[in-house]
Amino acid sequence: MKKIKGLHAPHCKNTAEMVPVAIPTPAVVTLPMKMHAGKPAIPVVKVGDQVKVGQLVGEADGRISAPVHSSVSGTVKSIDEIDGLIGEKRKSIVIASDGEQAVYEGLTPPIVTNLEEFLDAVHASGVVGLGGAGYPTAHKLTVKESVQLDYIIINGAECEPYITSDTRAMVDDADNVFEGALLLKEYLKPKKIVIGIENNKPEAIKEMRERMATVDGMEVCELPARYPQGERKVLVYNVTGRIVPEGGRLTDVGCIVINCTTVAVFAHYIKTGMPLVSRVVTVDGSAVNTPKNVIAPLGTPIGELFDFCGGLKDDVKKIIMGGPMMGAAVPNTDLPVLKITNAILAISEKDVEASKPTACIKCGRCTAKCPMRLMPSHIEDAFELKNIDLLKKYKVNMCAECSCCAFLCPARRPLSQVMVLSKKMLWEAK
Amino acid sequence: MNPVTVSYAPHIHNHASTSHIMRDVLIALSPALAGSVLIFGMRAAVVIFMCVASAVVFEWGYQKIMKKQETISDLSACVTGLLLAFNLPVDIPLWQAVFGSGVAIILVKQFFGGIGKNFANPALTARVVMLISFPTAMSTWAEVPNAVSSATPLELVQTGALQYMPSNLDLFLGLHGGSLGETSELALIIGGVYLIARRVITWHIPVSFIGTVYILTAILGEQPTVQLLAGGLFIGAIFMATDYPTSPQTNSGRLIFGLGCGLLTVIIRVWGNYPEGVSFAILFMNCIVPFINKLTMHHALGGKKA
Amino acid sequence: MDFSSLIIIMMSAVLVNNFVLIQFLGICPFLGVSKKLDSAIGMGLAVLFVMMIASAATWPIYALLLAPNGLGYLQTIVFIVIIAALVQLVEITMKRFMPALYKNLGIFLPLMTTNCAVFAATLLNVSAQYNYAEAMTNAFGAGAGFLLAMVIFAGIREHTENADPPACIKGLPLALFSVAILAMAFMGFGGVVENLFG
Amino acid sequence: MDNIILFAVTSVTVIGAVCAAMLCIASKAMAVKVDERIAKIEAALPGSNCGACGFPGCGGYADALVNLPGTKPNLCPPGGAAVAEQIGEIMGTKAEALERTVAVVRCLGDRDALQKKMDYTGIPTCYAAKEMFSGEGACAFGCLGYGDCLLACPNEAIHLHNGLARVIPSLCISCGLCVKACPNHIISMEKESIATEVLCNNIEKGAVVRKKCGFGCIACRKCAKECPADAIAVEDNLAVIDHDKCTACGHCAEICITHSIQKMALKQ
Amino acid sequence: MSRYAILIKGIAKENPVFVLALGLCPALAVSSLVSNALGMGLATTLVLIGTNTVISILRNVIPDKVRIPCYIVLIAGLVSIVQMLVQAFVYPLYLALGIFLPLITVNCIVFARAELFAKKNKPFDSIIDAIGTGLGFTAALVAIATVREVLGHGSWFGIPIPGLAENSISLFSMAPGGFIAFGLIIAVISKISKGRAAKLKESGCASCPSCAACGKGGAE
Repeated sequence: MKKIKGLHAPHCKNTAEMVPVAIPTPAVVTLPMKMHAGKPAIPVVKVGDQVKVGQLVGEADGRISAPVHSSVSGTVKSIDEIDGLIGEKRKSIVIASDGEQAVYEGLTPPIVTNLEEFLDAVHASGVVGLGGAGYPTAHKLTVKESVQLDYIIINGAECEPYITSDTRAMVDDADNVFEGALLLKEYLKPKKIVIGIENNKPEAIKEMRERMATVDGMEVCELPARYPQGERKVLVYNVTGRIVPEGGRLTDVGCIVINCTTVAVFAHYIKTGMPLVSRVVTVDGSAVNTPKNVIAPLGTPIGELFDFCGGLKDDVKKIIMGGPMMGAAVPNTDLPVLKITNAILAISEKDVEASKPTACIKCGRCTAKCPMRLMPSHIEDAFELKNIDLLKKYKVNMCAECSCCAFLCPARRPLSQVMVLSKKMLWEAK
Repeated sequence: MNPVTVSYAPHIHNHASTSHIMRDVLIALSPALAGSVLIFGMRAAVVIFMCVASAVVFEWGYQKIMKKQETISDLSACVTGLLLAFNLPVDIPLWQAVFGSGVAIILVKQFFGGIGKNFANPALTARVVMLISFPTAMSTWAEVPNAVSSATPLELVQTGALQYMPSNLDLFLGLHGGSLGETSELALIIGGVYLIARRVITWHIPVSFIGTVYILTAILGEQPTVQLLAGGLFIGAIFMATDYPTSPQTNSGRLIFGLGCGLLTVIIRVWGNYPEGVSFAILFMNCIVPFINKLTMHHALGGKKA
Repeated sequence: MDFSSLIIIMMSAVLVNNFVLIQFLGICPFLGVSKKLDSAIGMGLAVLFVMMIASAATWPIYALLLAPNGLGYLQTIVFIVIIAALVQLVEITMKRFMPALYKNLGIFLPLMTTNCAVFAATLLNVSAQYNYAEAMTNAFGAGAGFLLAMVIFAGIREHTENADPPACIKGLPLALFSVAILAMAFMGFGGVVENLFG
Repeated sequence: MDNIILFAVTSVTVIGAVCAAMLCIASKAMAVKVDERIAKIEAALPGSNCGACGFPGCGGYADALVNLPGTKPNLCPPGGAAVAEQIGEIMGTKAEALERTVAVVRCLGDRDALQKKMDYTGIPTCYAAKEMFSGEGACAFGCLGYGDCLLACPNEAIHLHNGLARVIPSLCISCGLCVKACPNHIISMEKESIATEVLCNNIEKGAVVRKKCGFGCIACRKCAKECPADAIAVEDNLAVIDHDKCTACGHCAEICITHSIQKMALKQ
Repeated sequence: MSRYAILIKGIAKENPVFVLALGLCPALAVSSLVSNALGMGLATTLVLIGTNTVISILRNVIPDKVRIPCYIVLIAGLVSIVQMLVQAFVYPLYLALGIFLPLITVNCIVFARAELFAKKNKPFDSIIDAIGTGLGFTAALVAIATVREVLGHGSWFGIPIPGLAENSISLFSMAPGGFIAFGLIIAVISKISKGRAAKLKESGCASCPSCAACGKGGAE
């Protein structure tokens, strides 16, 4: 089997050795009701209510949704619409912190004895795919009876440059990751649990190997440190050799891919009853004075994280939530830390690549390196002609949005944006 | 804080750019450049300079007049001019060389929208235009020191004057009549290896093109080694057929493309009126690239049949 | 009858003396209907088909009726009438019995009457003094050459569809330059047919 | 000589007659019924295939008129009343009068008026910028300024001025393609008789709007209070004019503090 | 419309070749030499005058339904006559034009004028229109031929031009050069007329007036 090789992106894992430090409690947190894929949560508090850390403030709307818990103790200031990651409006609960960080009294570890209770517990923990996708984990783990589950792949690849929050989870929180894996093994009964880690994280591999070696049917799979090893379909293909069909789910080929931090979070919840209220965020980039890994309550404005890391340099020109390959650039530092925010980056003016796109020279690099074997330059042509039939033919709907094409393009065509807009266009045409 | 930049991911790029690619091509062509000056003397340098300079001037002038974005800094005009010069005999009248550059840059490239939008290779089309326009000048070859006849080896093959045929080593080193840059296979292969090593081109087109010519001529009993080393096969296969916009984008397509080029080259060389078929072969294949692209479309990983 | 001479007639009509690219026949539909590959194929097939039946009908009339009676000068008027009638007949028949085919090809049929490629093919058959088999081969070759040029050209046009030429080049001039390059590519075949099959 | 001429004439005549007879018989025998009204209507339509009628091209509309009962004859905005009347004649129905409509860009926030919140680098179209925090301007409801409408316009009736799309009313052919092209939905088709219009779409609170744009409607309700015909209401922090009640006095445009209500002169 | 306007319209504003892009086949095929181009243009003009006159005279006689076949027969007949005239009086031209002489029959211009003008106008106006259109066609052919002969042969009307004759670019005397020369001229014209020509006529027969006559108004 020929593995998907991917491409060399700079690693820039500057913060890999840095143990996360907690930032001081922010004065105000903003908790969007939609920090995940699926339906937004429904607020269950009113303006003026007193809330404590871990208290439920947003109730999940069905199974393809996730509950939201308060990350601070304080008073609900307002429930308003604020900008989301691409500028869309999202209903959010704004809580003014009292600085006490009093823990909600009602938190007790859930009783987990069977699969159903396990899934309920995962759901109640508010955990979603923390690698960036934000898909509600409980629903991901709900597999049909008919599915023969062969593999659960724990995604510790963390192939994006800069980001080290997963690395730190596998090192500092190794016990929780391992316990989560054991829970998965116990209740979902896959034939095998594999944790895939890129070989540029020797410490994480060591920690995981030590623990995994003690259990049958668990192993660590070392991956080459090439982007995008952590893309779920790529991971499934490279680990198992199975190809996920178009429009299908991973479970169609007997696989589940789950982020390692996600695993640690629900393991922690089942042990202690504390839901997802804070997370490790890598703060890095050339315009950050002292890059760090920080533990931040959800909803903290990202500006406070930058301030905690020595503030921003004057020549900051770009602020990115997420990694440099797939993250979203945002216009200001008011946006809150979301469940899926694994990194925030600030880039100096000199490092922002302002070069204008030039004409496509049809070199075929995007086509050669697309992990999904799509033809981005053709898709761009079809997009410019607004030709829906061609877009369908070129399977733009299968694009994983890994941005490999745009990264490689010598003409700096905005290919990844084309992909996303083409998908939207296709979806609108239906 | 000043307004920050917002753009879509990715926020980093690798360092390749069009001008880097063109620079690599120029570097890869430099051994052949040195070779042509060594073999044909200073006049070769003059022709090359005229072609490159006029190509750049045409591109610059056109973009100024049409108020288009200036693209001479991407070096593609230099590459076109250099490749065109390599396809001309050393004694070509200079105005004809300039005319050729004009055809390449303006008619074939800019009229179709500039770099990347042309469907036919500019240098090659210009060569064909000149071949049709100036049949005498384009097939008058200067004496080369050490060579027995000024005719190109392929003309010798066509006319049956095989007693004048240079040795295979001379053919390989380029010590025989022919266009400026095409004679020295050694220099061209060095350039080709450099391009493949720098991943500017893949091996598919050169190998399938040259391989097809070799195998077919061997089958037809037409002196495969001479067919390989004489004429413009190597410059065509390594530098012309691999031109990005005018060749297929997938590796399987590139194999088919090379195969077709090889086949047509042999047909024209063996049976056609022209002694040299590489240019016509590549030009014809350029025209059917859209179909090769259609035929060799990638099948998406796990994609359903449409 | 010499089989190789038939092949020469056909191949040279396809490649060397291509109707559109070298002989300038049928330029209007060639430029007009080549924007989309599908319609180019339809048009090309329609030309091929009409050329065949037109040659099949006109050659005997010329050889059996006009030439023996010294009425060669009537060929222009007689041929065009026959072609016009045939095209109409084919259209009506197709509409009635092959509606699916009519949908694809039928719209191109009315253009055939004034298509100089079709008319020229019938005239050339006569002026070259071909026999019936040769005439039919020539018609097939000419039609196939038209189809080939049409299809390749449509491919090029789809390829250059989002090329960004200056306003005054857009459309017809750009198409003409593309044809010129295509025609040059075809010129490389000069001599091939005679030497290969002769 | 006579003989030859006679023979020539006879043969041409015979060939012609045979052909004609053949065609006559064929067309009779194999006639396929086509409603000739379709062809007639198609001839009457402008033939620009703009799709504003909601059918695929002029042919589609003609077909629908004949074969889909209930299709209105006045759906062709470029053709206007004249075409509607013609269609009505062909179909044997009476056409309703159709007042000409003109595209109106409901935004006044050009680069000078609108605060900038960021630099956008990416695909320079409104469609793309909409997905990236609604473009460079601070207001997420206004003109994005990349000219998607301009490209959609078949008659070059729209141009960009200082980052704001503007319609030249006399060139507008009422096809409505710009309305569909605008991702922020700030272009609407208005009857050409309207006297004033609120050229703002921002539904944020007045104070917020005031910070972002010099021409935004701040929902001060002055126009609603002073309108003599009571034709203006403020909904969702935005003034809305009811053109049925409007008496075209123009008072609202004169008193509007931020000048977001403007007088309109759309007639040709 | 004044008669002068009718005459001028055909030559300039509605030039059949450059603006309406009709009759491209002869315009490209017989334009390698100015003399051939002139001969072809005049022959076509003759046919145009003939058809326009006859059709205009008979415009109330020819039944509308079968007018197309009638035109075809009429044009073909006139072409045959012109063909014989050329053969008899200008034999070299007859040889040079070859098959393109009978092909005047299917020249869209002739159809277009019959259908669009002669059918609706008085004979005298029709003749003027035919002369105008014919001259426009001739002028276009001569223009293309001038470019092609000067560049391709280094001569004009057979007269060698010093300096060019020995440095000719023979591409222009061949098929590809014909396309290029024509393309360049159209580009220049549409540049001068600010895109009017290009707008009127995207390409080919899609807007050929005789296509309207043939029922489908273009294939796309």
